[in-house]
Amino acid sequence: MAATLHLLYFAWLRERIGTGEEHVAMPAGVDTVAGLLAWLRGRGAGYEAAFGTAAPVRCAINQEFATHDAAVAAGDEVAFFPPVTGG
Amino acid sequence: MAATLHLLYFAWLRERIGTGEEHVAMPAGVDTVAGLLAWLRGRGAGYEAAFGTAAPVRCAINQEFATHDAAVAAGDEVAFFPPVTGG
Amino acid sequence: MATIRVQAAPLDVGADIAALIADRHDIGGVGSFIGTVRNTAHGRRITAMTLEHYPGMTERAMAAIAAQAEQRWRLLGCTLVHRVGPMLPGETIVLVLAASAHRQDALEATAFLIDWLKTRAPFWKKESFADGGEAWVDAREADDLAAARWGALPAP
Amino acid sequence: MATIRVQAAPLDVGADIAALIADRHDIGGVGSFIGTVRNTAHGRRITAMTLEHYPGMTERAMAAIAAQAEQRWRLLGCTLVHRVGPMLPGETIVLVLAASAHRQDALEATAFLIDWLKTRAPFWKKESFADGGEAWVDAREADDLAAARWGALPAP
Repeated sequence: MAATLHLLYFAWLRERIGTGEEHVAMPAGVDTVAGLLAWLRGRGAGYEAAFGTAAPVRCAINQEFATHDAAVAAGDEVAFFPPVTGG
Repeated sequence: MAATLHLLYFAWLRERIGTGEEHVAMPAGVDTVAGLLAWLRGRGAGYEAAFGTAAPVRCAINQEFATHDAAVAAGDEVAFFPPVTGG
Repeated sequence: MATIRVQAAPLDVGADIAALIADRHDIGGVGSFIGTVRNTAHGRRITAMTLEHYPGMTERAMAAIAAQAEQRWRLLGCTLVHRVGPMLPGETIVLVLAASAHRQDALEATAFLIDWLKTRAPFWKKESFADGGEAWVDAREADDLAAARWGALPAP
Repeated sequence: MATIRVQAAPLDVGADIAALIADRHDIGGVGSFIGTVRNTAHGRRITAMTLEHYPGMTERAMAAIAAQAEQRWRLLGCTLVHRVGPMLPGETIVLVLAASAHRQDALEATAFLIDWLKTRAPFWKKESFADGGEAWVDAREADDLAAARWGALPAP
């Protein structure tokens, strides 16, 4: 269980991927958000539609906002979403 | 009736004078707020206590703020009060 | 367009907000300031506050202030309610509401409205103290400075 | 000290204001911003708005924003309530309250709280239109600029 990532998707990313949440085995060679995004794009059409566009994608690691060069490690909760629009 | 002034006093001015409102015959020679104040000071101890101090006194003529050099004419409603403190 | 009220009865803030936004679906935000009676001044405990005003001129001054706000910002509604007479610590003295499609307009207009209401409407506060004394509240220079940053009130 | 709430139920603004000032007689003023659902966007009529959020992170982000406000201004209380799920035009999406002994602190903190809440808490709006379409709302550069004037959020 420790060698997994808890992935969350929100708003139109969730809709394109078709799920809001999944647990995946820690992908080999991935150690940053950018690396994780590259790996996710290869997982199918929904992921490509979500991550393969010019639209900005934001990230949070363990519920704190993170940049695309932030480190990702097994056990992390990593969320992807569009820029926030609350309030 | 046209040759009178309607005078109003508020807050500590009202308390020192002992009334909040009076009608007076237009005093001879008075044509500004400053002239009216000088005339009022001579009307007794309460008026002297209200107008004879260094405390700032504000004025409104016909319900609009006015300066001490503003003109006063028979028929006007003239109010005297301390700086406002509402809100 | 503005709602202007001077009243002796306690304020119902929720009701005034609801009235402002009822059936106005173009409003994006409402800025608000609620002034309440504090329980101390200059280290003395306050047991009551009494608000005196100048009936007639008060409503005119409040309407002029609201009209200024409506000229300066893109407002969709504006409410000024001021209580008069005796009131207790914790009670609401004044309510300012400014509604707009845009929150910056609503919030700036709210600040303007309370700054001018405090310095350009004929209300006077008297505090009653726990030690038995009472005193008229002095005007604060800070309030004059806050009001002055919005410029002068144009001649009527 | 702050009150933070995320809820599907409609907001009762009057109740939250009353709760904030109840038994707090040292409060001189409460600044407030109430965000409401507008009925049009880009010329299309809106029939409903749906708010999605990130449970867990939302509350953390809101608490961090409130803590920042309490560090920057002399606040005596602070309330952030955000609605989630489906809602209708005219309904309240968000309520911000900031109480202080001094109105400038209350009003500045209110502006700060709503600017940061709009740009640093994980909520997403989806609009449903009268013509049958629906669309996620794009982030506005104006909101980022408004938030940026308060400086950067310090690292946790």
